[in-house]
Amino acid sequence: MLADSAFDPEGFLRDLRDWTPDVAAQIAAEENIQLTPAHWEIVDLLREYYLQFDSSPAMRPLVKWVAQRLGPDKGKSIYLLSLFPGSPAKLGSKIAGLPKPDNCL
Amino acid sequence: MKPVGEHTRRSILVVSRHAHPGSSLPRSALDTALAAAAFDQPVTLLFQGEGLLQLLPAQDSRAAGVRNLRKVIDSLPLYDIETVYVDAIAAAAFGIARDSLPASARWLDTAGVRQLLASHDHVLGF
Amino acid sequence: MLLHTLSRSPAHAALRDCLAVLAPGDALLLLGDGVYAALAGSEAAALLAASGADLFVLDADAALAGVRDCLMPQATLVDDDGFVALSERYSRQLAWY
Amino acid sequence: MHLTYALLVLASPTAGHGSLTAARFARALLARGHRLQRVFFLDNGTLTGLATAVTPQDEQSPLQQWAQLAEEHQTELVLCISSALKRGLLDATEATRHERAAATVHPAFELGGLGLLVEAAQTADRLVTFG
Repeated sequence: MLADSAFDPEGFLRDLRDWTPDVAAQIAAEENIQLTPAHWEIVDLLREYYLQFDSSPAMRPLVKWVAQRLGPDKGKSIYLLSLFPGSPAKLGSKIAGLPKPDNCL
Repeated sequence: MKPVGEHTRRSILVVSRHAHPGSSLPRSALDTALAAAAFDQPVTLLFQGEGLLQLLPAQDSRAAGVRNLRKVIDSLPLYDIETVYVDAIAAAAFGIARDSLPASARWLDTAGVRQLLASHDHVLGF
Repeated sequence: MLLHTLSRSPAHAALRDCLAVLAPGDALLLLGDGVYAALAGSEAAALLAASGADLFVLDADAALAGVRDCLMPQATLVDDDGFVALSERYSRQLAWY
Repeated sequence: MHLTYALLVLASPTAGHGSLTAARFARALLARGHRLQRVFFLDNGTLTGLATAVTPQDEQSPLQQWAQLAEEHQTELVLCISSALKRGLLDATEATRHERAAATVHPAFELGGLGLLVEAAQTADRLVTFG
Protein backbone atom coordinates (compact mmCIF):
# COMPACT_ATOMS: atom_id res chain seq x y z
CA MET A 1 0.00 0.00 0.00
CA LEU A 2 1.29 3.43 -0.91
CA ALA A 3 0.88 6.23 1.63
CA ASP A 4 -1.74 8.93 0.99
CA SER A 5 1.06 11.36 0.20
CA ALA A 6 1.81 9.39 -2.98
CA PHE A 7 -1.51 10.58 -4.42
CA ASP A 8 -2.79 14.03 -5.25
CA PRO A 9 -6.15 15.23 -3.86
CA GLU A 10 -7.95 13.71 -6.86
CA GLY A 11 -6.35 10.34 -6.24
CA PHE A 12 -3.88 10.42 -9.15
CA LEU A 13 -0.35 9.12 -8.62
CA ARG A 14 2.10 11.97 -8.13
CA ASP A 15 4.95 9.86 -9.55
CA LEU A 16 3.89 7.47 -12.31
CA ARG A 17 6.92 5.28 -11.59
CA ASP A 18 5.21 4.23 -8.34
CA TRP A 19 2.64 2.25 -10.29
CA THR A 20 2.43 -1.50 -9.64
CA PRO A 21 -0.51 -3.92 -9.98
CA ASP A 22 -1.06 -3.56 -6.23
CA VAL A 23 -1.19 0.22 -6.59
CA ALA A 24 -3.75 -0.23 -9.37
CA ALA A 25 -5.91 -2.24 -6.95
CA GLN A 26 -5.47 0.49 -4.34
CA ILE A 27 -6.57 3.26 -6.76
CA ALA A 28 -9.50 1.11 -7.91
CA ALA A 29 -10.61 0.48 -4.32
CA GLU A 30 -10.74 4.25 -3.76
CA GLU A 31 -13.13 4.38 -6.72
CA ASN A 32 -15.17 1.49 -5.26
CA ILE A 33 -14.00 -0.90 -7.94
CA GLN A 34 -12.80 -4.41 -7.15
CA LEU A 35 -10.44 -5.34 -9.99
CA THR A 36 -11.44 -8.59 -11.72
CA PRO A 37 -9.70 -10.31 -14.65
CA ALA A 38 -12.13 -8.44 -16.92
CA HIS A 39 -10.90 -5.13 -15.50
CA TRP A 40 -7.29 -6.20 -15.83
CA GLU A 41 -7.72 -6.98 -19.53
CA ILE A 42 -8.64 -3.32 -20.07
CA VAL A 43 -6.05 -1.90 -17.67
CA ASP A 44 -3.31 -3.86 -19.46
CA LEU A 45 -4.57 -2.65 -22.83
CA LEU A 46 -4.54 0.96 -21.61
CA ARG A 47 -0.92 0.62 -20.54
CA GLU A 48 -0.09 -0.96 -23.88
CA TYR A 49 -1.88 1.88 -25.70
CA TYR A 50 0.16 4.41 -23.78
CA LEU A 51 3.43 2.66 -24.60
CA GLN A 52 2.58 2.37 -28.26
CA PHE A 53 1.04 5.80 -28.88
CA ASP A 54 2.65 7.95 -26.15
CA SER A 55 -0.77 9.33 -25.22
CA SER A 56 -3.90 8.38 -23.32
CA PRO A 57 -6.90 7.48 -25.45
CA ALA A 58 -10.19 9.37 -25.69
CA MET A 59 -13.28 7.16 -25.46
CA ARG A 60 -13.64 6.59 -29.19
CA PRO A 61 -10.13 5.22 -29.88
CA LEU A 62 -10.27 3.20 -26.66
CA VAL A 63 -13.40 1.42 -27.87
CA LYS A 64 -11.75 0.72 -31.23
CA TRP A 65 -8.50 -0.42 -29.59
CA VAL A 66 -10.36 -2.84 -27.32
CA ALA A 67 -12.43 -4.11 -30.26
CA GLN A 68 -9.26 -4.80 -32.25
CA ARG A 69 -7.60 -6.62 -29.39
CA LEU A 70 -10.42 -8.35 -27.52
CA GLY A 71 -13.12 -8.59 -30.16
CA PRO A 72 -16.31 -6.67 -30.92
CA ASP A 73 -18.21 -7.87 -27.83
CA LYS A 74 -15.80 -6.08 -25.52
CA GLY A 75 -15.08 -3.20 -27.86
CA LYS A 76 -18.28 -1.41 -26.91
CA SER A 77 -18.86 1.64 -24.75
CA ILE A 78 -21.52 -0.16 -22.75
CA TYR A 79 -19.14 -2.97 -21.83
CA LEU A 80 -16.40 -0.53 -20.79
CA LEU A 81 -18.94 1.53 -18.84
CA SER A 82 -20.00 -1.58 -16.94
CA LEU A 83 -16.41 -2.04 -15.76
CA PHE A 84 -15.47 1.61 -15.27
CA PRO A 85 -18.66 3.58 -14.62
CA GLY A 86 -18.91 7.20 -15.73
CA SER A 87 -15.89 7.77 -17.92
CA PRO A 88 -14.05 4.54 -18.82
CA ALA A 89 -11.15 6.25 -20.62
CA LYS A 90 -10.45 8.57 -17.70
CA LEU A 91 -11.12 6.15 -14.85
CA GLY A 92 -9.32 3.27 -16.56
CA SER A 93 -6.31 5.47 -17.26
CA LYS A 94 -6.20 6.58 -13.64
CA ILE A 95 -6.13 2.97 -12.42
CA ALA A 96 -3.62 2.05 -15.13
CA GLY A 97 -1.25 4.73 -13.85
CA LEU A 98 -1.33 6.89 -16.98
CA PRO A 99 -0.77 10.67 -16.76
CA LYS A 100 -3.48 12.81 -15.20
CA PRO A 101 -5.69 14.07 -18.04
CA ASP A 102 -5.74 17.77 -18.87
CA ASN A 103 -9.46 17.60 -19.75
CA CYS A 104 -8.78 18.74 -23.28
CA LEU A 105 -10.70 15.93 -24.97
CA MET B 1 -21.74 19.40 -27.31
CA LYS B 2 -24.92 19.71 -29.33
CA PRO B 3 -25.47 16.85 -31.74
CA VAL B 4 -25.05 18.09 -35.26
CA GLY B 5 -26.93 16.55 -38.15
CA GLU B 6 -25.04 14.96 -41.01
CA HIS B 7 -26.29 17.54 -43.52
CA THR B 8 -25.00 20.50 -41.55
CA ARG B 9 -21.58 19.10 -40.72
CA ARG B 10 -18.74 21.29 -41.85
CA SER B 11 -15.44 19.65 -42.68
CA ILE B 12 -12.13 20.82 -41.26
CA LEU B 13 -8.75 20.64 -42.97
CA VAL B 14 -5.81 20.93 -40.57
CA VAL B 15 -2.63 22.05 -42.36
CA SER B 16 0.47 21.28 -40.30
CA ARG B 17 3.52 22.98 -41.74
CA HIS B 18 5.98 23.43 -38.90
CA ALA B 19 8.63 20.96 -37.77
CA HIS B 20 8.66 19.58 -34.27
CA PRO B 21 10.10 19.68 -31.69
CA GLY B 22 11.24 23.24 -32.42
CA SER B 23 7.63 24.41 -32.42
CA SER B 24 4.63 23.52 -30.29
CA LEU B 25 2.34 24.06 -33.29
CA PRO B 26 2.56 20.47 -34.61
CA ARG B 27 1.24 19.19 -31.31
CA SER B 28 -1.60 21.74 -31.37
CA ALA B 29 -2.44 20.79 -34.95
CA LEU B 30 -2.55 17.11 -34.04
CA ASP B 31 -4.63 17.74 -30.91
CA THR B 32 -7.12 19.75 -32.99
CA ALA B 33 -7.47 16.88 -35.46
CA LEU B 34 -7.84 14.33 -32.65
CA ALA B 35 -10.48 16.48 -30.95
CA ALA B 36 -12.50 16.82 -34.14
CA ALA B 37 -12.33 13.07 -34.67
CA ALA B 38 -13.16 12.31 -31.03
CA PHE B 39 -16.32 14.40 -31.47
CA ASP B 40 -17.10 12.62 -34.71
CA GLN B 41 -16.61 15.66 -36.94
CA PRO B 42 -15.12 15.32 -40.44
CA VAL B 43 -11.43 16.23 -40.35
CA THR B 44 -8.44 15.82 -42.68
CA LEU B 45 -4.74 16.32 -41.95
CA LEU B 46 -2.30 17.72 -44.49
CA PHE B 47 1.43 17.83 -43.78
CA GLN B 48 2.94 20.60 -45.83
CA GLY B 49 6.41 22.18 -46.03
CA GLU B 50 8.70 21.12 -43.20
CA GLY B 51 5.62 19.80 -41.37
CA LEU B 52 6.04 16.49 -43.16
CA LEU B 53 9.22 15.89 -41.13
CA GLN B 54 6.84 15.05 -38.27
CA LEU B 55 6.16 11.79 -40.09
CA LEU B 56 9.73 10.50 -40.15
CA PRO B 57 10.04 7.01 -38.66
CA ALA B 58 12.31 5.86 -35.85
CA GLN B 59 11.66 8.90 -33.69
CA ASP B 60 12.85 8.24 -30.15
CA SER B 61 12.04 10.95 -27.64
CA ARG B 62 13.20 9.20 -24.48
CA ALA B 63 16.59 10.89 -24.16
CA ALA B 64 15.03 14.28 -24.87
CA GLY B 65 12.29 13.74 -22.29
CA VAL B 66 9.45 14.99 -24.47
CA ARG B 67 6.47 13.33 -26.11
CA ASN B 68 7.03 11.19 -29.19
CA LEU B 69 4.89 12.94 -31.78
CA ARG B 70 5.20 10.19 -34.35
CA LYS B 71 3.73 7.72 -31.87
CA VAL B 72 0.73 10.00 -31.39
CA ILE B 73 0.40 10.26 -35.18
CA ASP B 74 0.34 6.46 -35.28
CA SER B 75 -2.85 6.54 -33.19
CA LEU B 76 -4.79 8.47 -35.88
CA PRO B 77 -6.40 5.32 -37.37
CA LEU B 78 -7.93 4.57 -33.97
CA TYR B 79 -9.60 7.98 -34.24
CA ASP B 80 -10.83 6.85 -37.68
CA ILE B 81 -8.40 9.15 -39.46
CA GLU B 82 -7.17 6.47 -41.86
CA THR B 83 -5.37 8.69 -44.35
CA VAL B 84 -3.04 11.64 -43.93
CA TYR B 85 -1.99 13.80 -46.85
CA VAL B 86 1.56 14.80 -47.62
CA ASP B 87 2.85 17.55 -49.87
CA ALA B 88 5.01 15.60 -52.36
CA ILE B 89 6.96 18.67 -53.47
CA ALA B 90 8.13 19.36 -49.93
CA ALA B 91 9.02 15.67 -49.51
CA ALA B 92 11.20 15.86 -52.61
CA ALA B 93 12.84 19.06 -51.35
CA PHE B 94 13.77 17.34 -48.09
CA GLY B 95 14.90 14.16 -49.87
CA ILE B 96 12.25 12.06 -48.13
CA ALA B 97 11.47 8.81 -49.86
CA ARG B 98 7.93 7.53 -50.11
CA ASP B 99 8.60 4.31 -48.23
CA SER B 100 9.99 6.15 -45.21
CA LEU B 101 6.60 7.66 -44.39
CA PRO B 102 3.63 5.82 -42.84
CA ALA B 103 1.59 3.58 -45.10
CA SER B 104 -1.42 5.79 -44.36
CA ALA B 105 0.26 8.78 -46.07
CA ARG B 106 -1.14 9.82 -49.44
CA TRP B 107 1.16 11.98 -51.55
CA LEU B 108 -0.27 15.01 -53.29
CA ASP B 109 1.14 17.22 -56.00
CA THR B 110 0.30 20.95 -56.07
CA ALA B 111 -2.98 20.38 -57.88
CA GLY B 112 -3.90 17.76 -55.28
CA VAL B 113 -3.13 20.11 -52.41
CA ARG B 114 -5.26 22.86 -53.98
CA GLN B 115 -8.08 20.40 -54.48
CA LEU B 116 -7.87 19.44 -50.80
CA LEU B 117 -7.95 23.11 -49.75
CA ALA B 118 -10.99 23.74 -51.94
CA SER B 119 -12.96 20.73 -50.74
CA HIS B 120 -13.12 21.56 -47.03
CA ASP B 121 -15.35 24.11 -45.32
CA HIS B 122 -12.70 25.42 -42.94
CA VAL B 123 -8.93 25.41 -43.31
CA LEU B 124 -6.82 25.74 -40.17
CA GLY B 125 -3.16 26.58 -40.73
CA PHE B 126 -0.74 25.54 -38.00
CA MET C 1 -10.73 30.28 -53.93
CA LEU C 2 -9.00 31.07 -50.67
CA LEU C 3 -8.04 34.05 -48.63
CA HIS C 4 -4.41 33.50 -47.62
CA THR C 5 -2.90 35.59 -44.85
CA LEU C 6 0.87 35.74 -44.48
CA SER C 7 2.38 37.26 -41.36
CA ARG C 8 6.02 36.15 -41.55
CA SER C 9 8.80 37.97 -43.31
CA PRO C 10 9.84 36.67 -46.76
CA ALA C 11 13.00 35.18 -45.21
CA HIS C 12 10.88 32.44 -43.63
CA ALA C 13 9.57 29.25 -45.19
CA ALA C 14 6.00 30.54 -44.79
CA LEU C 15 6.30 32.55 -48.02
CA ARG C 16 7.68 29.60 -49.98
CA ASP C 17 4.99 27.27 -48.63
CA CYS C 18 2.27 29.80 -49.42
CA LEU C 19 3.56 30.38 -52.95
CA ALA C 20 3.45 26.64 -53.55
CA VAL C 21 -0.34 26.64 -53.33
CA LEU C 22 -1.28 30.24 -54.13
CA ALA C 23 -3.38 30.29 -57.30
CA PRO C 24 -5.04 32.84 -59.59
CA GLY C 25 -8.42 33.65 -58.09
CA ASP C 26 -7.07 33.49 -54.55
CA ALA C 27 -6.43 36.57 -52.45
CA LEU C 28 -3.34 37.10 -50.33
CA LEU C 29 -3.37 39.56 -47.46
CA LEU C 30 0.03 40.48 -46.05
CA LEU C 31 0.11 41.47 -42.39
CA GLY C 32 2.63 41.65 -39.58
CA ASP C 33 6.14 41.04 -40.93
CA GLY C 34 4.49 39.61 -44.03
CA VAL C 35 4.18 43.17 -45.40
CA TYR C 36 7.87 43.06 -46.36
CA ALA C 37 7.00 40.55 -49.08
CA ALA C 38 5.35 43.40 -50.99
CA LEU C 39 8.41 45.68 -51.07
CA ALA C 40 8.63 47.00 -54.63
CA GLY C 41 11.54 45.52 -56.54
CA SER C 42 12.07 42.66 -54.08
CA GLU C 43 12.39 39.01 -55.05
CA ALA C 44 9.30 38.18 -53.02
CA ALA C 45 7.26 40.85 -54.78
CA ALA C 46 8.19 39.41 -58.17
CA LEU C 47 7.09 35.94 -57.06
CA LEU C 48 3.83 37.29 -55.66
CA ALA C 49 3.11 39.24 -58.84
CA ALA C 50 3.70 36.10 -60.89
CA SER C 51 1.29 34.05 -58.74
CA GLY C 52 -1.75 35.66 -60.31
CA ALA C 53 -3.39 36.09 -56.88
CA ASP C 54 -4.99 39.37 -55.79
CA LEU C 55 -2.62 41.09 -53.37
CA PHE C 56 -3.55 43.12 -50.30
CA VAL C 57 -1.54 44.67 -47.49
CA LEU C 58 -2.88 45.57 -44.03
CA ASP C 59 -2.48 49.32 -43.82
CA ALA C 60 -1.66 49.54 -40.09
CA ASP C 61 1.13 46.96 -40.44
CA ALA C 62 2.59 48.56 -43.57
CA ALA C 63 2.69 51.86 -41.69
CA LEU C 64 4.27 50.21 -38.64
CA ALA C 65 6.99 48.65 -40.80
CA GLY C 66 7.60 51.93 -42.65
CA VAL C 67 6.96 50.40 -46.07
CA ARG C 68 3.66 52.09 -46.88
CA ASP C 69 5.18 54.22 -49.64
CA CYS C 70 7.39 51.60 -51.23
CA LEU C 71 4.99 48.78 -51.96
CA MET C 72 4.65 46.98 -55.28
CA PRO C 73 2.00 48.63 -57.48
CA GLN C 74 -0.15 45.48 -57.65
CA ALA C 75 -0.78 45.55 -53.90
CA THR C 76 -3.84 47.26 -52.45
CA LEU C 77 -3.85 48.68 -48.93
CA VAL C 78 -6.79 47.61 -46.77
CA ASP C 79 -7.84 48.61 -43.25
CA ASP C 80 -9.51 46.32 -40.68
CA ASP C 81 -12.88 46.82 -42.34
CA GLY C 82 -11.34 45.82 -45.67
CA PHE C 83 -9.83 42.72 -44.04
CA VAL C 84 -13.30 41.67 -42.86
CA ALA C 85 -14.69 42.39 -46.33
CA LEU C 86 -12.09 40.01 -47.79
CA SER C 87 -13.12 37.31 -45.31
CA GLU C 88 -16.73 37.76 -46.43
CA ARG C 89 -15.82 37.30 -50.07
CA TYR C 90 -13.64 34.20 -49.53
CA SER C 91 -15.30 31.53 -47.41
CA ARG C 92 -12.00 29.85 -46.48
CA GLN C 93 -8.92 31.41 -44.99
CA LEU C 94 -5.50 29.87 -44.56
CA ALA C 95 -2.99 31.55 -42.25
CA TRP C 96 0.71 31.27 -43.08
CA TYR C 97 3.08 32.28 -40.31
CA MET D 1 -25.48 39.13 -45.67
CA HIS D 2 -24.64 38.63 -42.01
CA LEU D 3 -22.30 35.82 -41.15
CA THR D 4 -21.31 33.94 -38.02
CA TYR D 5 -17.60 34.12 -37.28
CA ALA D 6 -15.30 32.16 -35.00
CA LEU D 7 -11.69 33.18 -34.48
CA LEU D 8 -8.70 31.00 -33.67
CA VAL D 9 -5.82 32.91 -32.10
CA LEU D 10 -2.45 31.11 -32.07
CA ALA D 11 -0.30 34.22 -31.94
CA SER D 12 1.52 35.00 -28.71
CA PRO D 13 0.51 38.35 -27.21
CA THR D 14 4.18 39.28 -26.82
CA ALA D 15 5.76 38.09 -30.09
CA GLY D 16 4.56 40.47 -32.75
CA HIS D 17 1.10 41.96 -32.53
CA GLY D 18 -1.06 39.21 -34.05
CA SER D 19 -3.24 39.07 -30.96
CA LEU D 20 -3.97 42.83 -31.22
CA THR D 21 -4.67 42.50 -34.95
CA ALA D 22 -7.13 39.71 -34.16
CA ALA D 23 -8.88 41.87 -31.54
CA ARG D 24 -9.23 44.71 -34.07
CA PHE D 25 -10.54 42.23 -36.65
CA ALA D 26 -13.12 41.10 -34.09
CA ARG D 27 -14.31 44.69 -33.56
CA ALA D 28 -14.39 45.32 -37.30
CA LEU D 29 -16.52 42.26 -38.04
CA LEU D 30 -18.98 43.20 -35.30
CA ALA D 31 -19.13 46.73 -36.73
CA ARG D 32 -20.12 45.23 -40.08
CA GLY D 33 -23.08 43.53 -38.45
CA HIS D 34 -21.69 40.00 -38.24
CA ARG D 35 -21.95 37.74 -35.23
CA LEU D 36 -18.86 36.60 -33.33
CA GLN D 37 -19.66 33.23 -31.87
CA ARG D 38 -16.46 32.48 -30.02
CA VAL D 39 -12.77 33.29 -29.89
CA PHE D 40 -10.63 30.24 -29.20
CA PHE D 41 -7.05 30.77 -28.03
CA LEU D 42 -4.67 27.89 -28.62
CA ASP D 43 -0.95 27.22 -28.25
CA ASN D 44 0.98 30.45 -27.51
CA GLY D 45 -2.26 32.34 -28.09
CA THR D 46 -3.44 31.25 -24.64
CA LEU D 47 -0.87 33.59 -23.06
CA THR D 48 -3.26 36.40 -24.03
CA GLY D 49 -5.43 35.50 -21.01
CA LEU D 50 -2.65 35.79 -18.43
CA ALA D 51 -4.12 38.09 -15.78
CA THR D 52 -0.75 38.99 -14.31
CA ALA D 53 0.78 40.31 -17.54
CA VAL D 54 1.90 43.93 -17.24
CA THR D 55 2.06 45.96 -20.46
CA PRO D 56 3.89 49.31 -20.54
CA GLN D 57 1.37 52.13 -20.05
CA ASP D 58 2.08 53.64 -23.44
CA GLU D 59 1.43 50.40 -25.36
CA GLN D 60 -1.84 48.62 -26.08
CA SER D 61 -2.38 45.57 -23.94
CA PRO D 62 -3.82 42.57 -25.82
CA LEU D 63 -5.31 41.41 -22.53
CA GLN D 64 -7.20 44.69 -22.06
CA GLN D 65 -8.32 44.82 -25.69
CA TRP D 66 -9.89 41.37 -25.46
CA ALA D 67 -11.31 41.92 -21.99
CA GLN D 68 -13.00 45.14 -23.18
CA LEU D 69 -14.40 43.40 -26.22
CA ALA D 70 -15.80 40.63 -24.02
CA GLU D 71 -17.37 43.18 -21.71
CA GLU D 72 -18.94 45.26 -24.48
CA HIS D 73 -20.14 42.41 -26.68
CA GLN D 74 -20.38 39.43 -24.31
CA THR D 75 -17.85 37.68 -26.54
CA GLU D 76 -16.94 34.19 -25.42
CA LEU D 77 -13.16 33.96 -24.97
CA VAL D 78 -11.91 30.39 -24.48
CA LEU D 79 -8.36 29.35 -23.67
CA CYS D 80 -7.45 25.79 -24.68
CA ILE D 81 -7.02 24.12 -21.33
CA SER D 82 -4.02 21.94 -22.14
CA SER D 83 -2.12 24.80 -23.85
CA ALA D 84 -3.02 27.07 -20.92
CA LEU D 85 -1.94 24.70 -18.14
CA LYS D 86 1.49 24.20 -19.73
CA ARG D 87 1.97 27.97 -19.76
CA GLY D 88 0.91 28.53 -16.17
CA LEU D 89 -2.59 29.80 -16.90
CA LEU D 90 -4.96 28.31 -14.33
CA ASP D 91 -8.40 29.28 -13.11
CA ALA D 92 -9.43 28.62 -9.51
CA THR D 93 -10.60 25.07 -10.27
CA GLU D 94 -7.40 24.09 -12.05
CA ALA D 95 -5.23 25.77 -9.42
CA THR D 96 -6.87 23.54 -6.81
CA ARG D 97 -6.73 20.51 -9.07
CA HIS D 98 -3.02 20.89 -9.69
CA GLU D 99 -2.15 22.24 -6.26
CA ARG D 100 -0.90 25.61 -7.42
CA ALA D 101 -0.93 28.72 -5.25
CA ALA D 102 -3.10 31.02 -7.31
CA ALA D 103 -5.37 31.40 -10.30
CA THR D 104 -3.73 33.32 -13.15
CA VAL D 105 -6.45 33.50 -15.81
CA HIS D 106 -8.18 36.85 -16.34
CA PRO D 107 -11.91 36.61 -15.52
CA ALA D 108 -12.89 37.65 -19.07
CA PHE D 109 -11.52 34.30 -20.25
CA GLU D 110 -12.55 30.73 -19.52
CA LEU D 111 -10.64 27.47 -19.88
CA GLY D 112 -12.11 24.87 -22.18
CA GLY D 113 -11.35 21.83 -24.27
CA LEU D 114 -10.65 21.69 -27.99
CA GLY D 115 -14.21 20.41 -28.39
CA LEU D 116 -15.25 24.06 -28.17
CA LEU D 117 -13.10 24.88 -31.21
CA VAL D 118 -14.55 21.90 -33.06
CA GLU D 119 -18.07 22.98 -32.14
CA ALA D 120 -17.35 26.54 -33.30
CA ALA D 121 -16.14 25.15 -36.64
CA GLN D 122 -19.50 23.40 -37.01
CA THR D 123 -21.59 26.51 -36.44
CA ALA D 124 -19.42 29.27 -37.89
CA ASP D 125 -19.64 30.41 -41.52
CA ARG D 126 -16.14 31.80 -41.22
CA LEU D 127 -13.27 30.52 -39.13
CA VAL D 128 -10.35 32.94 -39.26
CA THR D 129 -6.95 32.01 -37.83
CA PHE D 130 -4.37 34.45 -36.48
CA GLY D 131 -0.94 32.85 -36.16
